[in-house]
Amino acid sequence: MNDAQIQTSTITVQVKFFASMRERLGVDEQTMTLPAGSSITDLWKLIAGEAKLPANTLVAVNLEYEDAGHVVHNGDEVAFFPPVTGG
Amino acid sequence: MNDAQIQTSTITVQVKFFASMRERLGVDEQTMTLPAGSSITDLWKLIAGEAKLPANTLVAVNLEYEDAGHVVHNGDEVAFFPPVTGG
Amino acid sequence: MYVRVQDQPLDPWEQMRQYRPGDVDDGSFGATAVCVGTMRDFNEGDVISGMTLEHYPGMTEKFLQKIAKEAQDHRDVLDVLIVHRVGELAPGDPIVLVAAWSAHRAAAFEACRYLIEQLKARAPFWKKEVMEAGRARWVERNT
Amino acid sequence: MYVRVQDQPLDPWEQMRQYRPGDVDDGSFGATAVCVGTMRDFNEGDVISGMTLEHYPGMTEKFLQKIAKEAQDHRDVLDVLIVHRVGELAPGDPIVLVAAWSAHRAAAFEACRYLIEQLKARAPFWKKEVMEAGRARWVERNT
Repeated sequence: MNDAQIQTSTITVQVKFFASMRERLGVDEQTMTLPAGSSITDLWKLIAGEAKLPANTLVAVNLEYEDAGHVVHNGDEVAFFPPVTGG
Repeated sequence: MNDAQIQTSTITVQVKFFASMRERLGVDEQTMTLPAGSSITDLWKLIAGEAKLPANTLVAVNLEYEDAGHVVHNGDEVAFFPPVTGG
Repeated sequence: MYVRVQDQPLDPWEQMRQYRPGDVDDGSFGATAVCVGTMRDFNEGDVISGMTLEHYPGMTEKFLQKIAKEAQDHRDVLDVLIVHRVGELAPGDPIVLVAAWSAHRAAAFEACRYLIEQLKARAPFWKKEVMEAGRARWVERNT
Repeated sequence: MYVRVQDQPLDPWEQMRQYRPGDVDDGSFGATAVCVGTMRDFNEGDVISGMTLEHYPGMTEKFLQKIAKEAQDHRDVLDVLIVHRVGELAPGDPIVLVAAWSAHRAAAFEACRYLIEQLKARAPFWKKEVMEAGRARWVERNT
């Protein structure tokens, strides 16, 4: 039961960074383990040690835009990036 | 002086017809002589024997749109045509 | 600025590929907006097999030059182009190409829209449609 | 419907010349609206000599597919196309091509405008500009 409890109480997500955020953090992709039930804000705290996401930062989970309060799940791909400038 | 009076009291215009109007009248272009001071409405009366221009008829004088009350001058090119349907 | 009425087939994309916006260097425009009108094979519930496009030589070109100049004089518009077919057309044939170049897409879209709306409302062109069984009629309403 | 992100040079008019609107016969559309975005050689008062366009592989394509489907599901829109460059660009290089086919020009214009506005506001692309003397900066504002 102890093993099962550990398996369900932590999750692993794949985190990606793009453009100026990738350059600032010096990393493009990393695997992170965090408590089940964590939100995007919680994940960001673990990454950057900061309480708040930088202004205008966009977040996508599994290739769809999500808000900072969105809860991540095991196996999710989470991406942080600055405002988009295509077209 | 009589010759001069005749010259100034009548004018000659070149009249063109396009599209359905050309087909209906059976003529594409004709030279017409009419009293000086005549309007487009007067010219139309001379052409068709009708008092009024058919609804929606457009008129151009020297390649610019004009209203039926516009006075024509010697040497003008006057065109009558139906609503335009280009593009 | 380029305005042309032609009885030769119009290949809009080849025309765009070849056209160099006048007095405009390649890096100065951020947006190009284009509209192409194509002959359809149906109109007012009838199958259309062919079309004759008549125009008023002289006045048509003058009118197109006028609206091209109006569009180009608008703030931010760098260049405009209008090419219009006349003569015999078949379904699928391009009828008209209008294009506008600008530093910004809003101005390019607006100029392009202005040109096609003015052209359809006021440029002296007339369509005669040939329907199946050879009947022909002048198009009355231009939508 | 055709959506493509490519690191190869984009020739918008050649692309349009080659594209056959899907499931649409030549005589069924009356209007094609097109917008091309081109790299400019100036931005925010600086001369720009080059650009790198980064994207989010997977998400970018998915987002473009989504807006293409939204535009095409609109009444009267028959087909849409989006092609966007990534990688290294020089001034004058086309960045994006969007196109919409419809029976009527209003729907074609609106679909084209919808696609480019949605793309610019939300599609995950990022521009890094190279200025004279080799300085580089990420574009912050997209107008």
